[in-house]
Amino acid sequence: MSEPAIELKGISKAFGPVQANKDISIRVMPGTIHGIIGENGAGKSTLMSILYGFYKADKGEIYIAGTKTSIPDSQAAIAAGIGMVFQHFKLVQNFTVLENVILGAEDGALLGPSLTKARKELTALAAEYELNVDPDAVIQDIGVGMQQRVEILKALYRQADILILDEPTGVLTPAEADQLFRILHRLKDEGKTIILITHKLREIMEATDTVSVMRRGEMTATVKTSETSPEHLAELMVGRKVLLRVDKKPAQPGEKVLEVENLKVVDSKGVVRVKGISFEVRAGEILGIAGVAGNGQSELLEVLGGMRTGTGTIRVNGQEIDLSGKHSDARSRRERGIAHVPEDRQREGLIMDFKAWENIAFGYHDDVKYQSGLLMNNTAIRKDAEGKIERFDVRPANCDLEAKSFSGGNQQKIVLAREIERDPDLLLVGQPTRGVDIGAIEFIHQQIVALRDKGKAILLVSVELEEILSLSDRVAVIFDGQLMGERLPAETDEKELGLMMAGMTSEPDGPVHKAVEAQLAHVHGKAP
Amino acid sequence: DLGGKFDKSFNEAAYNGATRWAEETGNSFAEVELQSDAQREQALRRFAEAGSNPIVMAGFAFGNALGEVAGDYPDTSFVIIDMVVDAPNVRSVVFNEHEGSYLVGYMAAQTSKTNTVGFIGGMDIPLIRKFACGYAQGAKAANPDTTVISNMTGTTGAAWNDPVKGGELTRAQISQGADVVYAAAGGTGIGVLQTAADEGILSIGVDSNQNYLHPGKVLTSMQKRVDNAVYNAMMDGPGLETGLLVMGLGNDGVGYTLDEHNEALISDEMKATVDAVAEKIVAGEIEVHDYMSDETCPSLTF
Amino acid sequence: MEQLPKWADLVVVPLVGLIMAFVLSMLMVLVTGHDPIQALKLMVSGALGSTYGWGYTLYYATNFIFTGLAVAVAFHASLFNIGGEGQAAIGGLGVALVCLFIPWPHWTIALLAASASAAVFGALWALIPAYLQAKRGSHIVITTIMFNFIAASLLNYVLVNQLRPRGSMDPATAKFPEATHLPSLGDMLGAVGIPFAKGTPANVSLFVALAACVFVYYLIWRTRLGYQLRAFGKSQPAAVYAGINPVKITIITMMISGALAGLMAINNVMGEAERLILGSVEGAGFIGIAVALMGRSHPIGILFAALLFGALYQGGAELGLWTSIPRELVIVIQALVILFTGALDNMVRLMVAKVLIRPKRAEA
Amino acid sequence: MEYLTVLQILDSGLRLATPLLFACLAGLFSERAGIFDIGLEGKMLISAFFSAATAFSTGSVWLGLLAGIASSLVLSGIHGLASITFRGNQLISGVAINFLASGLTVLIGLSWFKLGGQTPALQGNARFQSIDLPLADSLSGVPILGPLYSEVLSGHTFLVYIALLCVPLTWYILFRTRFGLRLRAVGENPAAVDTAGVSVVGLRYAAVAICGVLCGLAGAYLATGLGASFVKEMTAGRGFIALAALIFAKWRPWYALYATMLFGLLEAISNRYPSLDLGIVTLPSQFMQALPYILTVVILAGFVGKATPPRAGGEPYVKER
Ligand SMILES: Nc1ncnc2c1ncn2[C@@H]1O[C@H](COP(=O)(O)OP(=O)(O)OP(=O)(O)O)[C@@H](O)[C@H]1O
Ligand SMILES: Nc1ncnc2c1ncn2[C@@H]1O[C@H](COP(=O)(O)OP(=O)(O)OP(=O)(O)O)[C@@H](O)[C@H]1O
Ligand SMILES: [Mg+2]
Ligand SMILES: [Mg+2]
Repeated sequence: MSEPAIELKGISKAFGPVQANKDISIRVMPGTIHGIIGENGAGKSTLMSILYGFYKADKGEIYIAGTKTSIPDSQAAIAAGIGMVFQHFKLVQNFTVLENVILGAEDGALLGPSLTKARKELTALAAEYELNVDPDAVIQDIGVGMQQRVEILKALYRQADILILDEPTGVLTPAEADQLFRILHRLKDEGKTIILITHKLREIMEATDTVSVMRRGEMTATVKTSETSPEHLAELMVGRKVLLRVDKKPAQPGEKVLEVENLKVVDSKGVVRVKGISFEVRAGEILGIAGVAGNGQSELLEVLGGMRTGTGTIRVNGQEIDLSGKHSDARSRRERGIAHVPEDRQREGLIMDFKAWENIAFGYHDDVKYQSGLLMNNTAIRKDAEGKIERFDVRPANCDLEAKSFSGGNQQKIVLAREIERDPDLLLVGQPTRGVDIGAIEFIHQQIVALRDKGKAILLVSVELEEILSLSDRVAVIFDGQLMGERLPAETDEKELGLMMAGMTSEPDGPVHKAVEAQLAHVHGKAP
Repeated sequence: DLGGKFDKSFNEAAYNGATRWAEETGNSFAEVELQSDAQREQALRRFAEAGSNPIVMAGFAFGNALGEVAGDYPDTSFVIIDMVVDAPNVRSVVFNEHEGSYLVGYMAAQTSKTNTVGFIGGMDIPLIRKFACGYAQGAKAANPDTTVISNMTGTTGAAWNDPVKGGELTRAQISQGADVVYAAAGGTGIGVLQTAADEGILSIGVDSNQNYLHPGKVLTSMQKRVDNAVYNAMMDGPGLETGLLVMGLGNDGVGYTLDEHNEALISDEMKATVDAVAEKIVAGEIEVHDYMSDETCPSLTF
Repeated sequence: MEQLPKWADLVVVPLVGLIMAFVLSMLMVLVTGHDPIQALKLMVSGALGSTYGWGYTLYYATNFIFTGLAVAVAFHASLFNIGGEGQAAIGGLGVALVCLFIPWPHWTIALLAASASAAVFGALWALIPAYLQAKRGSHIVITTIMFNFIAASLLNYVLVNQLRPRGSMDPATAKFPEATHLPSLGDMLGAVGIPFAKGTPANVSLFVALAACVFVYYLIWRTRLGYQLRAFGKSQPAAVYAGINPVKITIITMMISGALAGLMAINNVMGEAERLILGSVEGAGFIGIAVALMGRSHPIGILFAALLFGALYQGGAELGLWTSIPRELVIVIQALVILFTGALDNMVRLMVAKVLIRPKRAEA
Repeated sequence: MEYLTVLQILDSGLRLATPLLFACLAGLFSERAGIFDIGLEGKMLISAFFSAATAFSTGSVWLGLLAGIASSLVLSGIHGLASITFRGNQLISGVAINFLASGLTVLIGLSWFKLGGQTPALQGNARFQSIDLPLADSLSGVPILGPLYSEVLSGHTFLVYIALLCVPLTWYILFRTRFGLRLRAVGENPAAVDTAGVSVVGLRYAAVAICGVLCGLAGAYLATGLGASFVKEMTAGRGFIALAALIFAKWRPWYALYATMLFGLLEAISNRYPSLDLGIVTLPSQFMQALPYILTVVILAGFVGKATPPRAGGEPYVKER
């Protein structure tokens, strides 16, 4: 048995009081895909950041291909043939793909030659690994999927033979994810070693050879993927049994709560994002909107939530609401009984520098029960917050921590606690479980279903087909700002939805459907 | 004044007066430069309490503070320059800058080949208008079809310390034909005289004798004998006679300077005519209009 | 970096920084050939050693509290208001007009009216930059800088051509009528039997300034407006999500900021000079930036920073009066204080941490 | 107004714009790397002093120039130490530097020259002489363009042409070199630079140093190019105007040229027309003096609109909290 490509011995790392990594040892064999799972805040990103020289370990040794290597900074890591795709991409937003790729790996003081050389290599690499990117596209104009490919290209361009990916699929659509894994397998076949951090057990099972589990900063287990099961992993991770499937009674749809007619949205650049769509959501049901990110679902949510203006008619409980006038802001929406869990919790849903209890009042700061005369009644807010944080089992259950020092999962719980406990008639939810660990996912899903069962209407937007299928009572697919049709979860499957998301309408078992299967088969690289 | 001493003109003159007295008499004097308006009254009181006598202050801005303080220290004699404060123990020294400026304006117009002369003031305030107005009158008197270009440097304190802008204003005036410029702008004036010298035109200094700054390039200086005022005050010492003291051409309070640095520039007949004009002014045959008298100027608009 | 106990962070670190700044300054005094010990004594005793010194220290501090608060309020909405200088100057105009042209029966009413007018004038002077920032995205830093210059020109014109009494050399308004003269700290404390030097400029406005501190504290941390303002300052997209109107917040914040800066005029114009002179703000607007930054945009911090600068001003004045040490030395001292307690505070913190935490480690 | 007046105004505008241009480009380098700098004023001032002082005592303007740059570099060093190494507040550091400069210059000036903080006037080789571009006279005959060349372009001091050269140079460095790429990146997203294996600290210090050099040139130009001595506070707020110009220019080199030229021209115009007689009313001198600033606001609001600074600007780069 050969030398491990990477061996970490007794790595420890503390951030002030937080012990992020405790005496962690791990061996990663060359030419394998090694998965790492763990709850939010378990220490996965930290460990990998140490391996990549982004953070400095307090204790511990790193061996690369058997030889002890010190990695004081990323430069050393790159020299050691390590490449990393961070959870939060490290790209320069207003640079082109090409510029981002050569940054730090330029040859020569002048850019010209580097760029021409890079362009060639890039096209070569792109062809070799199906990493199609437009070298001249500017990062802030391209989707996360392509941004991620850029990150991978960055690593490959630096001749990395060890590739670390931190939650790569958190922001990808199924199709994109499939493509990513195809690429990873190809890289593996090339003999490269891959470390994959993810919250999705399915990916672990499908893609990895070995999997390590982390908990509270410690490495609790390392097992062969072939010798384990999702349920077992989940248990190792969370320390208790986890329901991986949402169990929910069939819905009893009631009155129409939300009626959308011919809604159009034009963004600030003048691009039409939503092209006249119509649908309705009834009390006591969850309508899931599936779609590839960037097809208008975000804008749809934002208009409903009062974050941008649009045209058309929207009725809530039969009453029309203002789409562009002075009552089209988020405040008036809330007054109409609409609660909104935004797609980007860190940028929109929370003020990261505010204490947890302050964030509980966020958006509802006008609420009379938070006021006492001219001032805000902080004690009341705090009391309210403590209750919500306790009921939603936010960890650590400390109102006085700033939002930014909670893990993504717990940040999300804070937002949900705030919005759901408002007991709204209509709940708008965007990407409820992005980047959140399975323990939290289970909890969040339960909360959403519970709200439905209280007879509330819920509009769910997610790029996670699994999530859509398991939560929704009806599924609508959005493509290029238009609804491609509606399905009942029972009567459809990921294949069909995947196709609709790609813009192909299809009646079950029609000719299109066949074509689809063929194509999907091809996509998965196995014969039909 | 807030302009700070060593502005090569006003405050420097005052300071020199004091030092001259100190050197000659071997006595010592306390002096202070101020940073804030609130410190004027403070300084006066502190010096008075410390028994300084007399207390001399240079600059109209002291007027108000002195008004407050003078009464409280009847045994201390105060001397204020450029301002009239009516109190039994105050000597108010005012200069007839308009007369001095008239003379240099006269000389400027005589020297000018382009019949265009310039004036550059620090800030548009009454005192500076007084300078400008006298200057313009003199120029017109020497040659009725002289054009007088007038600029003010700025509206913030920086206006008194901006030689660069002074230089540009000078160039702007040159481009309009001016070949003699008169600067009454503190530190800014340094830039004016410099640029004038560089561009090969003549300049006129102010307050102190600034001829030496650019020998042969400075036509003359409108000297305002602040130094004398201070010197005399200190000489007279405690119990000096108070009341209004007007320093004009008559008592050498103001005048133009002639020394080795500019004698080449001033021909004898020119000197003769100018001195004659001076005589007339002293004799009252020529009445130089004082801007402050009615806040109008016959030969210049602000 | 090591975690310091809160008390150390709040007390020890600034103190050490202050000491370092003074040590350096005194070295400079030594170099320029004066006696540093004497200079230090003179400064400290001159500023804090007597009620007379306090009378001046507090006067300057009052100015800096107002301008410091002005900058701080804007900072909380992540707006950088460099316009305090101009807003305070225009505030002075507001005070002058009210005091000169309306006959007031008693200073109390006059003070109320003057404060209102100063605040309104200051706020209006901040309104245009605020509006342009909110509506047109014109950068507030440029516009406020420009408005400082414009204010200077405006006052120069008004004072020389309009408000100046005929025949006066001084580009300043006439003296305000007796009824508008504010009682000085000396008078007030004297009235209640506390001996305090008369004839010092500190006056009742000091209490207005303190009230302003309390007001700002409540505004920022206890009111709905403050909540929205801080949220907006932290994240604009989030503010929109929460239904906070960016335009409204920007304009209101800047107007409050301008009003605070304008209020300074009741101290220097109405309280001290009792007339409006040219350049009456004397850079207090810019000191306000340093004060706000050093006070970490918190009223308490600003209070202390303002006192510090007030003391430096007064101490500096004493130096000027009794030694031949040039007044510029005081500016250098101010610079070093800002540097060590403001910009290099982390360096100081590190040093303190080494001293404080090492021994603890040893014990453990 | 006739052509010659236009030429004179352009000429004067160019001179007035030069120090602004230097300072503006200085700020550009610093802020493009994510380090805000409101200490431009102070750096200009200290360089103005030391260039004048050294030029006077050595009689060589070149040594003066070096001394000016060196002094400005020292202040840059302090700014770097505070805002890069110790992750302090960049605004505070800038304010401190301005105070430091305005105090030190006079303090040192007093003890060296006993002239109240001024330096003696510079003569001959102690100051920059104006350079006549080739063919200036012979071409001046050519209608329109001739005078434009000989009057406006020709006859400035060495530093004016350096300033003008700095614009394309800055553009080239920023957008055509590896250093420039990294510089811009570190101002937008330091983490990206760090993970790409490049030192954030090194880059930022380099940027701050360049800023120092350019401020040094600006100050030296004031004292030894335009003027011929140091006068206390002689920068007269130009550092802040440069800052405004930088934002105006949206942190771009060529725009920086246009913005500073605009400021220069506006000032030149208000110098040329101390008060305007519009027949009905004469605009007072104070109005004309405010005009450049009023117009700036108008133009900014009317045509320039929103300017987004470098994303990472102003915040120290902290990985671990
Ligand atoms: N830069 C940092 N500064 C301070 N504390 C940090 C930092 N990064 C992580 N931590 C702390 O270290 C712990 C581990 O964080 P880490 O990012 O490794 O978790 P993770 O396993 O990647 O979580 P997730 O699954 O959400 O990505 C967390 O509790 C967090 O509070
Ligand atoms: N600079 C930091 N300071 C303090 N805590 C941090 C910092 N960076 C990350 N953390 C914490 O580390 C943990 C994991 O960090 P990470 O960046 O992986 O976020 P996350 O938990 O994955 O959430 P998300 O999935 O939304 O990114 C979280 O608790 C996060 O708050
Ligand atoms: Mg992570
Ligand atoms: Mg995560």
